[in-house]
Amino acid sequence: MTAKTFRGGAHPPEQKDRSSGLAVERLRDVKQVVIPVNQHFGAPLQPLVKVGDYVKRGQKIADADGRMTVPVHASLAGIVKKIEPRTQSNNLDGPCIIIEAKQPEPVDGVVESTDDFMPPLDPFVCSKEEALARIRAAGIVGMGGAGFPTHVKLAPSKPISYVIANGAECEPYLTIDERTMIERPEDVVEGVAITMKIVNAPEGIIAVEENKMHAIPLLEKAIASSPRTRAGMKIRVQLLKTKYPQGGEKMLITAITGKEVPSGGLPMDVGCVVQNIGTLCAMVEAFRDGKPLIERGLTITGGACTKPANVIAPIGTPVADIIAAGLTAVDDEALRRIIYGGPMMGVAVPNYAIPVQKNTSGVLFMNEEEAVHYEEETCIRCGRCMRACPIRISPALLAVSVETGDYKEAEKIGLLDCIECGSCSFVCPAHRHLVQKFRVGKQILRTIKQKEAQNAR
Amino acid sequence: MKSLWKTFKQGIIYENPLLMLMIGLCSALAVTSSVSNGIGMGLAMTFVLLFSEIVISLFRKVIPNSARIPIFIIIIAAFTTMVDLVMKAYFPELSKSMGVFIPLIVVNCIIMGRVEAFASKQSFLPVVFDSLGMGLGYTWVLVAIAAFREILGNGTFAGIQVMPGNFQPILFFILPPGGFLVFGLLTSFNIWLKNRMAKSEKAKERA
Amino acid sequence: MPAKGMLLSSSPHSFTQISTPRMMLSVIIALIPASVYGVYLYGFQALALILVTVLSAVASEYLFRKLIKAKTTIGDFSAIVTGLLLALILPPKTPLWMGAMGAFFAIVVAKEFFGGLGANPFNPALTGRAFLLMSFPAAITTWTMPHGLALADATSTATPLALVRQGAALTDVAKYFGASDVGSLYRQLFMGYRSGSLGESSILLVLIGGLFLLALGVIQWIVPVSVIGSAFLFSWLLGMDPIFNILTGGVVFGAFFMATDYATRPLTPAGQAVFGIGIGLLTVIIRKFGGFPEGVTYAILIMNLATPYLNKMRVKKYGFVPPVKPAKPSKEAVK
Amino acid sequence: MVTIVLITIAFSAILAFVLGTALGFFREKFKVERDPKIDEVREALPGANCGGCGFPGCDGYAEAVATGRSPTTKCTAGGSATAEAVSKIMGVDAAREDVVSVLLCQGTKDVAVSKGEYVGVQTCRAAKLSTGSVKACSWGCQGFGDCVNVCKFDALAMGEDGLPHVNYDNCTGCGMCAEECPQKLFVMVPREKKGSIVLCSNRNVIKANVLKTCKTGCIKCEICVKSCPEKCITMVNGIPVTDYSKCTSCGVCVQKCPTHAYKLLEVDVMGEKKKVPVLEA
Amino acid sequence: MDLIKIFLVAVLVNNVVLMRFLALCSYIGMTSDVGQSVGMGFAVTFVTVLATAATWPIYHFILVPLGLTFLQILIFILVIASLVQLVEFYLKKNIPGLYASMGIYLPLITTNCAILAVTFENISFKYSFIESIVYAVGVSIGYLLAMVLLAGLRDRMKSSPVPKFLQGTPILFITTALIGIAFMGFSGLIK
Amino acid sequence: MKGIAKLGLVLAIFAAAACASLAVVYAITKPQIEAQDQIALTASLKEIFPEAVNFEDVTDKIASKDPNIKFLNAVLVKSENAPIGVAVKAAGPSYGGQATLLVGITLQRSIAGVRVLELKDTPGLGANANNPGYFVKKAEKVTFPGQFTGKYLTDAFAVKEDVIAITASTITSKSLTKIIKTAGDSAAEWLETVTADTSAETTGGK
Repeated sequence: MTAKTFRGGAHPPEQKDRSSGLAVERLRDVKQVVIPVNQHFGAPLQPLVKVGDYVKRGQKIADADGRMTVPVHASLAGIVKKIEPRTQSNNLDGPCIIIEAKQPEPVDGVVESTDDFMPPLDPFVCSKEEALARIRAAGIVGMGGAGFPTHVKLAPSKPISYVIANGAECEPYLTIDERTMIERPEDVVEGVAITMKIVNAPEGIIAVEENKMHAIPLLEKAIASSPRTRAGMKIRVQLLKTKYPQGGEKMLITAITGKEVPSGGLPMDVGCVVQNIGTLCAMVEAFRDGKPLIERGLTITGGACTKPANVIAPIGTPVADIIAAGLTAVDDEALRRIIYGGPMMGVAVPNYAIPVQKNTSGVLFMNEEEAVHYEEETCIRCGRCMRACPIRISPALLAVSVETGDYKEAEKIGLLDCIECGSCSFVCPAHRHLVQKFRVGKQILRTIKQKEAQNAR
Repeated sequence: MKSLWKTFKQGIIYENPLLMLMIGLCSALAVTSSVSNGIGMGLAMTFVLLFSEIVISLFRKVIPNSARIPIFIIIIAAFTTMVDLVMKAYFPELSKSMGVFIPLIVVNCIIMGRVEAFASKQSFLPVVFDSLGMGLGYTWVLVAIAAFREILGNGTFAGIQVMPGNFQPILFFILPPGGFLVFGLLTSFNIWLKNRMAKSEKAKERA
Repeated sequence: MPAKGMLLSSSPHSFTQISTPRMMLSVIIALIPASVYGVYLYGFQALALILVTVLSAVASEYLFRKLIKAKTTIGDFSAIVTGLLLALILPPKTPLWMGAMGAFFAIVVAKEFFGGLGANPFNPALTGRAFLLMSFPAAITTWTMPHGLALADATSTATPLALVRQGAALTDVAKYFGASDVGSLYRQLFMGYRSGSLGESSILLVLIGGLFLLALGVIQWIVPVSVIGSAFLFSWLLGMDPIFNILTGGVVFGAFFMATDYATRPLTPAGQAVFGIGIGLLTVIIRKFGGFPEGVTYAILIMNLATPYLNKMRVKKYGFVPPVKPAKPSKEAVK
Repeated sequence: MVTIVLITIAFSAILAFVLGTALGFFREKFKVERDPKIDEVREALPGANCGGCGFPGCDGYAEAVATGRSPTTKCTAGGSATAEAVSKIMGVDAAREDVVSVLLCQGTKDVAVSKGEYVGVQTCRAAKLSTGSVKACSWGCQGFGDCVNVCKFDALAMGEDGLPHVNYDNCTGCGMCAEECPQKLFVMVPREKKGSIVLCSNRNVIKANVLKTCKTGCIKCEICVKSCPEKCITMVNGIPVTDYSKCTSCGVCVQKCPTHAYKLLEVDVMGEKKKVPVLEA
Repeated sequence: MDLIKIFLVAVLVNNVVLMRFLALCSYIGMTSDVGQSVGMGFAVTFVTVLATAATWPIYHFILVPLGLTFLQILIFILVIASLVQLVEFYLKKNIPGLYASMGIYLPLITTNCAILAVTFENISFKYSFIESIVYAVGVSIGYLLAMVLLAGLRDRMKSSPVPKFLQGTPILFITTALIGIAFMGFSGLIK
Repeated sequence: MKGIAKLGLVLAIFAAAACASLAVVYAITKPQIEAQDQIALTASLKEIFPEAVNFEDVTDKIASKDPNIKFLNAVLVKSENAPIGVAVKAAGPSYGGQATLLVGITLQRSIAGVRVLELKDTPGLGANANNPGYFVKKAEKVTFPGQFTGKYLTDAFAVKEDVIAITASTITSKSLTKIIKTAGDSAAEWLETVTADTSAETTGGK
């Protein structure tokens, strides 16, 4: 099998061997969870519970009307202690529902179940609408990054020819998708099959990078034994070169199909749907067990992490509690930087009391050596960023127009196309903060455009 | 008298056309490859400036406002032509080496600027002092640039060998790019000077 | 919880090991073979010239930065590269003080005045050479025959290109340099026995350095290939000997080490190709019609001028959608 | 000699007459209506058309000045005299209210806790975007001086205490800083306004957390509201606001405020406050 | 062939700005923006050719027969100034589109010494009418070229950390010096 | 309309006055300007032929054989009344454009002297031909044009062999030599025709 890939990109050190051999452990007996109300990309939600309410595990605690909304569920049975702003993993304060674990009093000697799950649903039998409603009701969002509502993604307005399971996991350090593919290959395959059924796609592809080769036989075995493939569904594994950002939706599509998602468009414009491995498994659980997205797997690792781990933790668990539970350990003395997410696109946060969210794929504890930060030097115009940029927007030139405030030119070069993957900043020998500049530039450009639109009116 | 003296000083230093106002650059760069050219150009310029200002000042009340620009041009052009003719007749070498730049005095911003801003509003005496101040201010900067370029670029000052015999002249400085470089550094000096003056003025205000 | 404050940075949080000084260092390494060979050919005078230009380049940068109270940047080694490159494109017999002056001009006027590394619009080393060529035309066009480490007086001579320019046939040039025929003249020029600039004698060694940089990914192939290719093509079209033309006058040296200068070449691939072709064409034109026998220096400097515009020749971005001209709204639609 | 002089006179007189007449004629014929101020300014300029101002000729510059796109001092050929004349023409319409910019944050380095060690692009906007806020207080001044950079009048400077300081002599109240500040910490206050003001913008709903983040933050204790003898302070959106129509500048709220967030405009803000050493740009 | 030679020498070898120091005011003033520099360049080209076409016959068919060649400076500047005025009036009224893009540069052109210089030189170089026109085009294209090149470099320098004491005009002159050095490569191109 | 006419009238008065004064200046300087070229030429001629007194214009009689080299002026130089040589002001292409030389030829077909009148070549290189401080023979202090003095036209004129070139300026050296040689040959040829009928007076020389 030849490994496919895209043009551009970078090769950050992988650093995956710390945790890639460690089986996923489940965190139990969580005392308290801090569940951010808004964990998806879309309109904000309203809490459905009050302080003092008793909630069951899996009970919907926040929701709102609207297409781009996804409800949030209690990941713990207990009492709602507070609803107040807390720092989330994007460093911003947002409303959080704080639930303290409490076993319900036995009524008549019988302890009522603390779980409040939905009835199982067979996605291959039910209608597409029912399936999509289930996915929304289960609170499923894209678990790889921005938290895009999955029920929206699975209702494309264009015909789909490929469903791609994103097993590239190109971010260094992170291994949770790799572990999931090794430990639950059947669920991954089942998830692909469900997606294919919903979007009516003829082909499913599980994309895996070369550094996760060992997962391939397991996946292939799962495909071979899956009742779905036996029923005629076409699912295969595709090998990809190890390169960042191979797991970026657009890059993945280009690597596999050779097509490019048009600027400003969506994967469906080239007939693709890309799903994260974790999302696939969550979907499987939502149909098979009726379980909403109340827990997720994440990798905890890094140079200052003395006990790396792949953990499944309830959504809203402060990472400090995972440490307290002994599943992982961190050397506070050596700790210099905490990142929620991967090192290329994650967010550096001030402390590790911040809870795990639906899109938290990992937590990195970096030591002094890893947290090295360079002074920004002047651009020497070497052009490395130009070759690394997977979407070919000439970062060196873009940076100049952003710095000089020439947003007209910046837009022409493609500021709004930037996917903020960080490849340019990574390869820059002068350590220029390119991505950060583009991010600020995008914000300013959008404001300008808004103003223009208002003036035009 | 004091104010006349001040007018005179304005042109030489505080509002020096080349050093401070940065106008009249073309000729300043073109003729400064030798000191003699610089002096010649400076004097020619001063002459035109002086007489144009005097004449315009004398006739300022007769000149109708709407036709003033063409009339100014006529007067300036007349004096420029005179200088040109005199140069051709009595300093043929100088005239040749400055070429088209003597006739071009007519479009020099300094003259038009002074005539419009000063001569058309002032009486005889201040005008004389202003034009002499401006002219000399122009000339001395011209000679200074020319001296720098000629000494470094040719080893001579006004044609007289001043550098030791084994000095290798740096031709760059008498070539056009050298002129631009020297002038660039001069303007940088000019900015520094302005800042300093602004600062000292501020300090004065405070005191 | 840790006591001290965490580092708060914006993504990405990971950086490559390749830094500016490292890239400059690899350029210096790539230049070593040619420099050593130059010293071998021209003796201590050549060594002294290299040392003087490098030292004065570094000193100029250090002192200038001190003067304007800016951060010292000699740690990025770029001044060393400029000094070394300058020495390698000067005649071996250049008086040392001229070398120092050229390095000063290259660093201070061509580079630091514009804000230092990366901001200079013109190749500093070439600007330094052009400055010297303008200032001391006789000294910078006085060449010597290679005379080895011997302290014997160097004999003045002409470069192969100058000979051709004066009307000599290639066979005469071959004879002049002791080669039996034109073919062996090519070989000799390739291996490196001829009069010329300090560092461009041996095309072989220059190529080795250039390929080393290509292999490391410090430079890319578009510029050197297009420079050499277009010099070859256009000299053939203009009825000159193409092989002779690319083997002489620093075409290869310029293509690999001067035209690829980061700050002054275009960033985009298409721009680089046009840039390289332009250099080759101008080199040949200057050689054929112009006032200088070698032409590469000015060809590159002139193309440097076009760089800001060549940078506009961008690659189509990912998923580029050609802008659709908004159709004129029909009157009904407006209603 | 006489012949040549006569020929010359005849020729030039005819030529000049023709040209002059033609010019006058065309000027009348092609007259285009426009703002008279442009002409006024144009009249005051030397007419050298040297381009030294950066505009296409004196006409271009006059138009730019008249429409307010350019300062009145750009004409180099005319020197100071022209600048004065132009300013005189333009200076008459300064009828707008004289306001100055006031920073509603006192979170200096010493009193406001920082969230961590921020590295990256050194602008407030970038810092806020990447970290939420570099200070533990989400509403506080980021301290990278975006406002200073945007100020065209040299009225803002970063102090060594980590906050920008307004030079009220230079401030023209143009509002550029308020526009630029990502935390929206600047308000425009009339220069002559008297009364008390809260120099804090935090909207923290958990009162207990305010002091953890900033020693001079408003802790919403409402002592000011209660102690004000004129009853002119009310809590609006979690922050006390003074009703200036009633405020007598008695200073009770300033004295009572436990965290010194309340200040008097005329004394503490615009008066001769303790000078903070200003960082070299 | 001679015409091509006259043209190339005027554009490249004896570039009006870089080698002859003419028209510096607008060269420095009007290059902060590429579009502006192109507009100015074309406006100058237009007027230079027009001025040449007007002054050459005046000189040869009026001044020479009348023996009034010494009035050359005066007449030429008057003719050019009036010409520019008329063109401006005409454009303003009749082709407002063109006026908007070019007209604003017209007043600057009256005092653009390059134009006057071209008309003088056409006489002193003893060029024929056709040669004069070619020379005029060459000089103004040379001017346009210098403008556009500086504008490009200026655009690029906007993001450069130029030392404070050189910011503004000084660095423009230094840049021009370096452009001049590069243009020295063209010297001797035409013999 | 009246205003317009007044405008034109005022303009006319000023123009007339200005031009009138100009005309006066012109009338005064005119003879001097016209004499200027002649004065300069005579001065150079006297340098080449110290005993020259009279000059006879023969410009129309001597033609250049090389189309690139033009003879601007040619004079027959006479002492009192006997011809002593011919001087040709010749212009031809050199490195940096037109170069103008004044070449004097004795009746013995040797070069009496060469003056460089106009040369636009590279300073420091070609321009050294016109530099009185630049010597091709340093010991004897002979300048580039100086080396031609006394050279017979029948001698070889190969640059770098018979004529010492200016360092690194072969082109200038060659083009100048070519101008000198062309001017000399043409002058000599013309002399043949003249001396044929005035031989009695002129062949009595050395």
